[in-house]
Amino acid sequence: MVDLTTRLGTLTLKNPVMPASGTFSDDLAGVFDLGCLGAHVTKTVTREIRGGNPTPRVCEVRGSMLNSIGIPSKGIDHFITEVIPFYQRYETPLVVSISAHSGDDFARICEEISVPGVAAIEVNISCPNIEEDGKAFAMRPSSTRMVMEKVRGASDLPLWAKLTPNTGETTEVAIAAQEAGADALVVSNTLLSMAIDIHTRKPKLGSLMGGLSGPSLKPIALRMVYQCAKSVNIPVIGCGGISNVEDAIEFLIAGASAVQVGTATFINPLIMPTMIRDLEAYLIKHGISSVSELVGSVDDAAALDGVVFMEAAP
Amino acid sequence: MVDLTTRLGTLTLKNPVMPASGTFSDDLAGVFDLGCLGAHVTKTVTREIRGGNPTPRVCEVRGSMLNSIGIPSKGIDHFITEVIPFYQRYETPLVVSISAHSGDDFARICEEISVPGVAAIEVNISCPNIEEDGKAFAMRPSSTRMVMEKVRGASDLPLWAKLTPNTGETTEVAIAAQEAGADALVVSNTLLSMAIDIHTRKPKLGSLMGGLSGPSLKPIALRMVYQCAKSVNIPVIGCGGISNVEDAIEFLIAGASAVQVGTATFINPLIMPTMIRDLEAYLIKHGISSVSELVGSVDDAAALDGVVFMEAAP
Amino acid sequence: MIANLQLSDSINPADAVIFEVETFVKSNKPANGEYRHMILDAPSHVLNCQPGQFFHLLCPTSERHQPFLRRPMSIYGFFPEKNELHFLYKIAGKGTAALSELGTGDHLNVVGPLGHGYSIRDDWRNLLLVARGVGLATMAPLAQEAQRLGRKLTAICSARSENVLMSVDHFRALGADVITVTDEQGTSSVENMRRIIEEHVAAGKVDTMYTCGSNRLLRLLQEIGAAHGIPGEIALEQQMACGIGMCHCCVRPFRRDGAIVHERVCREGPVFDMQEAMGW
Amino acid sequence: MIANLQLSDSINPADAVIFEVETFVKSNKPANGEYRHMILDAPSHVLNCQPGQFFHLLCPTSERHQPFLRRPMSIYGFFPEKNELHFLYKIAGKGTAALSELGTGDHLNVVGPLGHGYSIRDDWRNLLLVARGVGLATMAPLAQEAQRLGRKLTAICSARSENVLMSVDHFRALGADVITVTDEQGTSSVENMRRIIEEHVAAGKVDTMYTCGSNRLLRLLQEIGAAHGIPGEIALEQQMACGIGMCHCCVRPFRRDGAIVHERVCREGPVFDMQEAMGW
Ligand SMILES: Cc1cc2nc3c(=O)[nH]c(=O)nc-3n(C[C@H](O)[C@H](O)[C@H](O)COP(=O)(O)OP(=O)(O)OC[C@H]3O[C@@H](n4cnc5c(N)ncnc54)[C@H](O)[C@@H]3O)c2cc1C
Ligand SMILES: Cc1cc2nc3c(=O)[nH]c(=O)nc-3n(C[C@H](O)[C@H](O)[C@H](O)COP(=O)(O)OP(=O)(O)OC[C@H]3O[C@@H](n4cnc5c(N)ncnc54)[C@H](O)[C@@H]3O)c2cc1C
Ligand SMILES: Cc1cc2nc3c(=O)[nH]c(=O)nc-3n(C[C@H](O)[C@H](O)[C@H](O)COP(=O)(O)O)c2cc1C
Ligand SMILES: Cc1cc2nc3c(=O)[nH]c(=O)nc-3n(C[C@H](O)[C@H](O)[C@H](O)COP(=O)(O)O)c2cc1C
Ligand code: FES
Ligand code: FES
Repeated sequence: MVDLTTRLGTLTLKNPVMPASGTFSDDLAGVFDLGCLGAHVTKTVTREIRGGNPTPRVCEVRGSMLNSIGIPSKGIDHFITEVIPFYQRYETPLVVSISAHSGDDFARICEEISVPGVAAIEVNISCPNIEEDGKAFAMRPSSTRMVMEKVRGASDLPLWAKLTPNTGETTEVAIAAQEAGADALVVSNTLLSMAIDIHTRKPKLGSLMGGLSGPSLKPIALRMVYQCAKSVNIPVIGCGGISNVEDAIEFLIAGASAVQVGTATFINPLIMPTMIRDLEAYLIKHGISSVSELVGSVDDAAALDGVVFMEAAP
Repeated sequence: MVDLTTRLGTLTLKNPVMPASGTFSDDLAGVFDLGCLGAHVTKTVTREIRGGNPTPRVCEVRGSMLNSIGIPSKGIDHFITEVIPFYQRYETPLVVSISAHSGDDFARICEEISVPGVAAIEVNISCPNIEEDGKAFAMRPSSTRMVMEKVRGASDLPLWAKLTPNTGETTEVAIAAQEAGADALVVSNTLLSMAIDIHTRKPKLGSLMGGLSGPSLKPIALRMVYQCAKSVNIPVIGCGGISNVEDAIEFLIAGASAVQVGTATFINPLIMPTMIRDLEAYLIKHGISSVSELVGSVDDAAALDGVVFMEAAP
Repeated sequence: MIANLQLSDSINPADAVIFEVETFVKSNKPANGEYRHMILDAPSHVLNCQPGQFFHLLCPTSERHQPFLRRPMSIYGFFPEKNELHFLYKIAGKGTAALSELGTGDHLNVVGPLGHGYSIRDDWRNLLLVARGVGLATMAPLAQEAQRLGRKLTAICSARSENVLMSVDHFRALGADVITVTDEQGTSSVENMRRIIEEHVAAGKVDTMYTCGSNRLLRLLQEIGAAHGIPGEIALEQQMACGIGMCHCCVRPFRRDGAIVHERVCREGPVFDMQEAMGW
Repeated sequence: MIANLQLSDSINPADAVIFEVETFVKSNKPANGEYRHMILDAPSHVLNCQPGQFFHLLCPTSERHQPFLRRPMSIYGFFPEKNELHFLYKIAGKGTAALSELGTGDHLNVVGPLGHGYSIRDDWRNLLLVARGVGLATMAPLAQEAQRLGRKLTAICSARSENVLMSVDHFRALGADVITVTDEQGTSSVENMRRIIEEHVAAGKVDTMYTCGSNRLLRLLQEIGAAHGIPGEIALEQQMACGIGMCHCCVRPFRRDGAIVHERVCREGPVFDMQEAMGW
């Protein structure tokens, strides 16, 4: 038998496959037994009740999708009384994704959500920092550090910082998050994009722009995972376009200790359990005894000379 | 008849379709009459002779490609004596893409390349700034401004600044380029990405990382074109994943005054002349009398409220 | 460590209610000038459906069409006894164009049954069904269920012209009283429809009303329903990504208790209370 | 302003030497256990080819395979008089797998002819051709050209086993003297090949040597060529994007005038001077 477990700091997952925030809910329990997953990650929740963005909220681009769901939220009270209890029927660790518009609000929701039943908190810092210029916290090392320090002071639970591909400072942001006390990084969120209907000349999304997810994002997220894994010591969780077991393995080899699956579940609702089964089969077939043997095993020796140049510009 | 011409400052092109730098050469003259294009854009040239990156220099990702060609260059003398004369047989304006590793070197090549036969200079600022921390000039407004001011002082030819999607400061960089005297923006270059062969565990590119181009880049580049066109007054030339006339029209509607076609020519060497013919047919069919009627005609009124939020995070 | 056995248990646990399965095309033919009728061979355990539910189809990838997201499609008929799942569809864009290229024997991956269908309350003895275009698809299983429950059914079918009117024979065969109105004959105007429906209401033939899709019909039926206190339901459409309730892209606004609430068409719908629905 | 007429002139100008055209599959069948032979129906104006040139194929997109870039493939045969273009290929990954699924009548978009082929100098009367595996494909048109020019040809064909040895009959039919060596019989070792070739050299039967693909054979022939002052050419492979010379991804290093130069396999090659080529 092969060992599928993976360690994310103090947390050990029975396998490295979990859903990405916003692409998962208890509704999926109608399709398969959610107990098979490595972790459960909930849609980002805010303290206050929020409505979300205008429709259309999704559109298709070649081979991928854009979304501008926003963060509709029924608020933290509803979350604590309705959502958390649902997941108590599983032994699977529950990871709650949170967001806020200032460091103090982040600290507040982080503290309030640190209740029994929650195994870790994913800090979605890809949301605008309204105290500064409205750019997302995760765009800059300074604002990342500020938020992560505040949430670190507010909870003893493992804290995962979720990064954005919209920044030009991926490694700096990753290091800032680690230094501020993050226990893991989730790499990454969606990439700001746009599509226009050429017949109506209207944007295809109600909010004009939205985030790219799915296969098109994969090579970008993989590069970020590699950059982050090389520059921090905390575990990195890969996310972006992972659609089959080969993609998951590629992220593990690049340095991810676990993977999150988002858009692929929309296309193939059984993809996560299928991926877990295929990962086990892959390890057996290739005589690899554990997932940890894959993690970070990229053979980059020959190419390392090129890195400095390549990080600057392809 | 419809009017396909487009104006880029002092330059008027007979149609808005031109090749992207590095994906075009005189070799294509074996396939079709290059005289039909709106402009000719050469592969980036440096003053010194350079070798380029190790192979493999390209790889395929789902629905797109990565490249790490680098900038192999036979040097400026060879360029002036061999390359420029070839294009003199066409009336089509010749645009020369240049690069260097410091502001002064940029100024020097810009001055030296400002010779008869060159209609405009494309300043490829997606290359590392070795005087600072090695990040590409186009990553930051300050280094963009520095380079563009230097080249502006070195040539009276129209100067196009080519931006990078790797930055988190697209509009700031665009504004800096305009303020420093750029006559147009090319938006954009490739996006830093990576792919690993899961069987050998080796990076699929000899230089570890490379630039994503092709359809996956399109929604990102389109967003950048829209952002730039909204924030500057100089013309924007769209580039990124444009593969057919619908894509070209989408970029024009988003605010581009012309488009560059790169990767699509690899898949379909006749795509540029086909696109010009299809664009003419589209205008006729939809009763649009000129390309300029399309440029920037996006109907974004309903969505503008969402912009601030969306620019920060999708 | 996860054994294969456990995992296959988790893929099809005993309490699964939504399935992802491969089906095979039995036939896929034009129903008339605009619509196509596709019959799939589907395992009977996925055919435990409610009228008004839908499936989410992974339209095929070909050289000409590469749809990415799934496409929602109402169940036009489900027959567990013969393993048949029917759809009636119109070519709208690349997903449906790709569907139309499927030939007998080709496979098609479907997810479902999905969503919340029509209800037929015990005290609703006389049902009025008003539909136009491809919206009729979603009403066919409702008519069948009405027959099974022994309810009296009147169907007003609207279309551009007689020759694109569909399902009329189908409804008649199910014992429905069918009234057809067309643009061509000038009988499909709101005024004429209002007249016809008011007559039926006056005759006591309308305990409830069902409709789908058309904004114009929604407003008409809302007015009539409000005036006479007749309840009703409407099937709505919205662009979907997951189809299961996870992504929140498919919301629509509804009037409820004086406020506006947003509900997911794929999960709380696609069938909603007619008075709560808002025009668009 | 560009008139349609002008544009169609520019798409196929009189001086075009590289064409992008749709071809149709006449047949696409296994040649033996490992290789497949595909015959395309192609317009005769694209069949003005040189031995050693290649085409760049837009392998089809299907549900199972979505290759993005084109795939380079040596010309195995070109027959303008019957509009035929032949390829011999091995399934390596998704592009060639997609190719293998093409059936008679399917279309295939090809770009070519591309690259710089073999040369047969006037004073090269006795040609030696040494090839292994699918590399034989590129040598078939060379053998044919040799026959047309009335040159004497010896072909050493190497393979794993007799039953994957290809083109032997083809070469014989073209009047070549064919020697087969296989791993199975232990005759394909470098030592044995060296012995065979040296014998031919000693007998004055080698004015030039042609090979392709194998590093081991390259080194052997370089040694023999250097020792006896016999020129030679080799066909090389490298991953390609454009295939036309624009992207510079397909470079390989060559020794020339004491320095190392990089040349494009698609443009300066795929056939290069044997002594300049570098092992890999
Ligand atoms: C619950 C439900 C049931 C439906 N039942 C039927 C039916 O029985 N027969 C039928 O012909 N059509 C039905 N539709 C509409 C059908 O889903 C669309 O026509 C189809 O998705 C169009 O896809 P396309 O790729 O052909 O068109 P495109 O316009 O290329 O689609 C682009 C995108 O918009 C979405 N989209 C376009 N039109 C609609 C629409 N009307 N509703 C939702 N999403 C849309 C597509 O799913 C896709 O994501 C139903 C829609 C819903 C929501
Ligand atoms: C000039 C030339 C002539 C060739 N002639 C023949 C021939 O006659 N018969 C034959 O069977 N094969 C030939 N090849 C090799 C053939 O191009 C590859 O086998 C094919 O590209 C593999 O594609 P794939 O998608 O099946 O494999 P994958 O491994 O999935 O391909 C991935 C990528 O690598 C590239 N690649 C993989 N192997 C090679 C290779 N050996 N050379 C160049 N690129 C490669 C592919 O083009 C693609 O871009 C030739 C190659 C070149 C350069
Ligand atoms: C419909 C949708 C909703 C999302 N909502 C959230 C969210 O609420 N919080 C968050 O951190 N990320 C959210 N994401 C981003 C995903 O978690 C994930 O980072 C991204 O989609 C990339 O992964 P993928 O390509 O596997 O989908 C959302 C993505 C999608 C497609
Ligand atoms: C093989 C290759 C080489 C390139 N070389 C250059 C270059 O030398 N200079 C430059 O500014 N951009 C270069 N680019 C980027 C393209 O000009 C273009 O910005 C990018 O590919 C996006 O457009 P596309 O998706 O249409 O290819 C290169 C792109 C490719 C694929
Ligand atoms: S389509 Fe995802 S919630 Fe309805
Ligand atoms: S493949 Fe582009 S230069 Fe050779």
